[in-house]
Amino acid sequence: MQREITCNQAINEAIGEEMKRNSTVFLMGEDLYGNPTFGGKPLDLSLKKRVLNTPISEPSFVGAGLGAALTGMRPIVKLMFVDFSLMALDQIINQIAKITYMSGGNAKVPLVIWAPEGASGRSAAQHSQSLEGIFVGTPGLKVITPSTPYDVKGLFKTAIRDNNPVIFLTHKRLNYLKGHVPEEEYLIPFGQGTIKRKGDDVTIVSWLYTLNKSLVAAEQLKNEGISVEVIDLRTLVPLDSKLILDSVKKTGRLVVAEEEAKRGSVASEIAAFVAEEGFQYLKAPIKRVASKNVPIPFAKTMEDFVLPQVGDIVKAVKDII
Amino acid sequence: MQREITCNQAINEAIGEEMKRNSTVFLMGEDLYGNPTFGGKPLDLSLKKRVLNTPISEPSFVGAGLGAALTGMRPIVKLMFVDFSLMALDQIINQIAKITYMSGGNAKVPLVIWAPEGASGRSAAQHSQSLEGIFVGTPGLKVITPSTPYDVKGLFKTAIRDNNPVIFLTHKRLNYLKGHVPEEEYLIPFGQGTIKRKGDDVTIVSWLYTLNKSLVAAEQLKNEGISVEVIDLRTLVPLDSKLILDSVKKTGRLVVAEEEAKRGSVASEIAAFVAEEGFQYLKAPIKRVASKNVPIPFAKTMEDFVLPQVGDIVKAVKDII
Amino acid sequence: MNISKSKLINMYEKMVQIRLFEEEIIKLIGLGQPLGMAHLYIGEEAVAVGVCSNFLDDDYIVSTHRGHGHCIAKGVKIKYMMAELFQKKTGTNKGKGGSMHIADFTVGMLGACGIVGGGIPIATGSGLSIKLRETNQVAAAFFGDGATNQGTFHESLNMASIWKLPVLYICENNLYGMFTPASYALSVQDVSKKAEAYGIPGVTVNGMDVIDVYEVTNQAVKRARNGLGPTLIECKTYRYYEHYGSSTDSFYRTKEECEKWKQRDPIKNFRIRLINDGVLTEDKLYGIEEKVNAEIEEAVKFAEESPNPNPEDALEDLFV
Amino acid sequence: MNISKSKLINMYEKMVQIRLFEEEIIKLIGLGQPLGMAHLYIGEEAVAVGVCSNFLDDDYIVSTHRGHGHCIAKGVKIKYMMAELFQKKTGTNKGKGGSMHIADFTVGMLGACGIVGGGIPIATGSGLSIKLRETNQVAAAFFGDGATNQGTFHESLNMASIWKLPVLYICENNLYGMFTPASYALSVQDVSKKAEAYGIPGVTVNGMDVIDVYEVTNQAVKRARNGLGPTLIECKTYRYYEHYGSSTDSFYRTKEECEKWKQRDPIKNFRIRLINDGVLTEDKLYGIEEKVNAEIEEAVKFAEESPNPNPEDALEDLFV
Ligand SMILES: Cc1ncc(C[n+]2csc(CCOP(=O)(O)OP(=O)(O)O)c2C)c(N)n1
Ligand SMILES: Cc1ncc(C[n+]2csc(CCOP(=O)(O)OP(=O)(O)O)c2C)c(N)n1
Ligand SMILES: [Mg+2]
Ligand SMILES: [Mg+2]
Repeated sequence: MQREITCNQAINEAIGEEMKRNSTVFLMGEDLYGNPTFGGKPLDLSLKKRVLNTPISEPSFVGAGLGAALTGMRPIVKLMFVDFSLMALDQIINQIAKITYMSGGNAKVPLVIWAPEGASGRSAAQHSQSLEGIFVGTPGLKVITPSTPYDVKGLFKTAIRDNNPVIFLTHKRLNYLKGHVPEEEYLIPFGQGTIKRKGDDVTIVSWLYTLNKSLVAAEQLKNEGISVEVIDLRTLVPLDSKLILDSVKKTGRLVVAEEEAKRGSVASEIAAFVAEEGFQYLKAPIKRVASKNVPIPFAKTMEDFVLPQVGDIVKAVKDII
Repeated sequence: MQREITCNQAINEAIGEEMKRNSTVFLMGEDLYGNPTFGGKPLDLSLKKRVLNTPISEPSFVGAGLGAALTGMRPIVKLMFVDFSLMALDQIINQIAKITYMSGGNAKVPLVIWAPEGASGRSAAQHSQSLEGIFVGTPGLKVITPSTPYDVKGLFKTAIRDNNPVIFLTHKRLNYLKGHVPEEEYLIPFGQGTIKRKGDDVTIVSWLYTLNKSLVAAEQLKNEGISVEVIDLRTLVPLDSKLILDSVKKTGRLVVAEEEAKRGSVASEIAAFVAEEGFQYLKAPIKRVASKNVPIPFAKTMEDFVLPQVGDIVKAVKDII
Repeated sequence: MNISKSKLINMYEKMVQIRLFEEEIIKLIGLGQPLGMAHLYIGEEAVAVGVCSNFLDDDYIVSTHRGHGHCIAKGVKIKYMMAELFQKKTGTNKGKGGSMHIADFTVGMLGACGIVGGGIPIATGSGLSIKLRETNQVAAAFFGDGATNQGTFHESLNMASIWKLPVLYICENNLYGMFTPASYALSVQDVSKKAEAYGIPGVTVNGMDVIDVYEVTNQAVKRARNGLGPTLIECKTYRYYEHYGSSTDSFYRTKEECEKWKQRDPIKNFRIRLINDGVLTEDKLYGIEEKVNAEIEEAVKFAEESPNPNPEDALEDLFV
Repeated sequence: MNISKSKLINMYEKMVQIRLFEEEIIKLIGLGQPLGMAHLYIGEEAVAVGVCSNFLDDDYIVSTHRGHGHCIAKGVKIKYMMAELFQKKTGTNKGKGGSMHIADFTVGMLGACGIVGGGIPIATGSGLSIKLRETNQVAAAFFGDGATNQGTFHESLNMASIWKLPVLYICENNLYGMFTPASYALSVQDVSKKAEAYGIPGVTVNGMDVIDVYEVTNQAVKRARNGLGPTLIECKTYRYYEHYGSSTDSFYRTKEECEKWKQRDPIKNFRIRLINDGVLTEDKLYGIEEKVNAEIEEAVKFAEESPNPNPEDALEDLFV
């Protein structure tokens, strides 16, 4: 039988393996030993010295990650939630993303910033955000957004070995999602999306938790005779633009589905990209399915309404068929 | 003869007038008395008590602006450059933008954050950014981007009187631009773009300094027989979406021109919006003219190459004609 | 103690309100009622009440993720808080905020805050507002030991000091920030020591003793109202429950430590003191407890019977 | 002073390099050469040189917007710096950085930094790296008086303290942050006093005296290399020119104040001392100055003759 583990476990494995492989890899962040997202503690206690609890000082421990990366280490900086990255954006955008470029390529920044994002049910406006747009809009950052344990592990290992800053976004709702992860080592290159489901009538481009909703929507639509191709981007920077264009060339129709607030989202970026580079293929408007343009509200009725749902994806597809 | 003043003077007038009109209006920020962008000192020295120099503590003086706004004041918080807003984004995005919503509409936040942005010639990567995308992508903020002294003054006064957080972006290159500003009081409502130049073949949507380049491009294109309509959005949130759609309906072609790095820019948002809502009008791909996807480099040769130039706008228009 | 009898009674009642409100939450969680992320304040009641008993309605406070105690102490109505936790339209925040964002501007409660360190500048700004408006109000920022390592703590205390703002900085040092001991994360033992770095008074007080907290705060409020500027007050205290939720299992704290602190329970000991000092009889105290119990019961009923927000209500209240 | 003669000579030479490099910049600005935003270090040379003379090539420093002095003191080659200011392909940063971003990782200079307070965490992280790699290196963060009001100062000193990082925090207190007096913006008179808030040593030193700076730093470096953790060193100093550019007109400083500080000129006085102490003759010193002059001349020539970057070079170096 195939081995199945959760996304959390996949990350633990990736970090543990890379730490053993390379003594310059280390992990820092808040409350790592008790944080369910990290899974409790490093798998191998001999690595404990390189799993470092930080004070609650996001700007400085993120910046410290940069200092360590510049001087021979390969830090993984864990933010408890992506919402708290906003405290550290000067370091991320002004320093981390720019120093390699500003130094004419002399600085090497092998740094991973790992931040869980997304709404996970009544955590309200300051603990539910999806913020990939900010990172995608910042030249100098790679932005990774996996949806399965397999991808999480393979991409995390690639991230750790990359010599550039990587923003690794996971989705809280996927933490305990199980999936096949082989025992053997593997890496997944950045910039390669995958077709999760083949189809002819419409292309849905998605990532993270909304990908799952997209797949459910595609199944529902199949029952109504609509054939949907679903693409999991897996990495937003670099972007597998060819995969998107090829699919749209075939289907002529595009829906981008994700969890950020719609305005200024990566969904907008991808729509704009296709409206610029793939216009000739388009038979219908490009639809974006995303969160409504408000903060995430607390009450479930309202939270559900604000977040993109399967029904919204189904409707978007039907609107352009 | 019509009175002409600079954008800097227009802001000074707007602030001075509103401070006199309402004793709860005050200005805080770094080095205000010597800062050329503020123009040296308040016009009326009786207002000095309400022009407050802050320590270099962006997160906290921006957050203090919120505290003051919640308790009966109408603060204008000046950031020396928008680049430094990144230090204060937790306050701006997690607190300021969300508290009205999170409190069920009970919090009133009459707060203006004024930040000059853009490249002004060899200021390099940390002093040249255009970051409207971050603010436009944050529900709960109004985002204002005027291009003329007239608009600067009228919109700034409206911003001060608004009971919601307003991000007021000016462009450093426009500080000393002169234009007509009447002596009489006037206000300009948010959400109304203007057609700067009428045309039939292509619509250029633009704002801030790139608007000027767009107008020059339109003039050049006229000489080649291409009739360009140029829209100055003036405010990005709220967005005058009707003005954009009406124009695209007429011309069938759209170029969005602005200074952010292209990926994840507001240009992308507007392109995505039109690809969704105005697809039926489009005769050609939507073009985005923006900065290239790198930080702003120091040397002039490279800086010029990275920034959107008149020639780039001309070329984009011709590409879709 | 030269605190009026009515004030003492009021303080006791507030503490009991906080305790019973949260015990009700624990009960409700046990019953499977989804209340969101509730960070319980039980054990720390003396701090909120000792501080806020010095305030008038138009004084301001800014709270934290652990905000119920501050809300109740500042006068937010329990039934609207309960309705908020129940995600109802009648909640303090119309169901949009939840536990971490309860606010009530009518009683100067400017908001709980889910971002550690995020509220400190806001309180500082309300102090600046007081100074600019030249009123006699004061403001207080509540924050934990963990939050003192956030840059906003430093920046805000500096600003409050140079501008002599009428702000009280109340550190609730409950020895841990989530699972991290203050003794690990903090470079000094007493947070109050950091006051010197800003040229302002700093005091450490027994956060399990409401009278101690009250009196130290009282001095600081006087200073503030007299234009002498901010004070940093560190209250050593303890949370009985886990970082959030209703569990008491801690992998990072010993049972003995918890038990030791519970011996110092702020309510139990204040109760004994009130009886011993002849302020109130056991009967009267019991009467207060009964009254609060009824209040809580009523609040739950109100919350249960209140209407849910409509999904589309989510689109309202972004701007006013 | 028990500093070797060769070290003293080296220190003098470095200070002269900084001074003449920047005087050349002033000349070039006067001639209309566009060099970008140059924040001049003239007047503060004793700090960079006094500190960095304690370092080896593999020790680290992180600098500020006012970085030329730190770069030169840490061993960055003048001709590549000049080429950078000339926006040339041969510059330290290939023309992509300019004055505020000069970096040279081969000599442990991790970068100037245009964001006030932005470099402090980076230096702290390089200290963490040293600790994790278990080497004998040290790191230093330079920052101004203004930067100490940024939250990163507070957070970083706390982290360095609890982890006992080998980091020196060097505050260049030149009495002003841009146009704002430190006496207005800072809640204490001496920045070094803030060290107590982090349980680490703090020293104020005469930043116009390179030997004083050297010796205090020397102690701190020893502490750091011995695993005893960070030190905060405040150097009182003065910039002779305006916040940036080559003007000397200040609306916020008096001519008298400037003159008073120039009396204490770090180079002039060190020169006299070297002669008086018999370390070097006037002739030899003059020889050093001549040598540096020639070096600067050569650097300008190199910069002038270097090729401009191609526009498309702008697309390179985003990732490595
Ligand atoms: C900026 C930020 N970082 C991390 C968190 C996650 N978090 C919530 S509470 C907490 C611990 C706070 O400790 P302390 O300030 O001592 O308050 P306490 O919970 O002990 O009352 C942490 C790390 C957060 N909410 N915000
Ligand atoms: C975060 C940030 N805020 C504001 C500025 C603008 N600025 C540049 S230098 C400076 C003053 C810095 O003062 P100080 O730290 O004392 O250094 P000095 O210039 O005196 O050497 C200011 C306000 C900036 N670069 N970064
Ligand atoms: Mg705590
Ligand atoms: Mg200074």
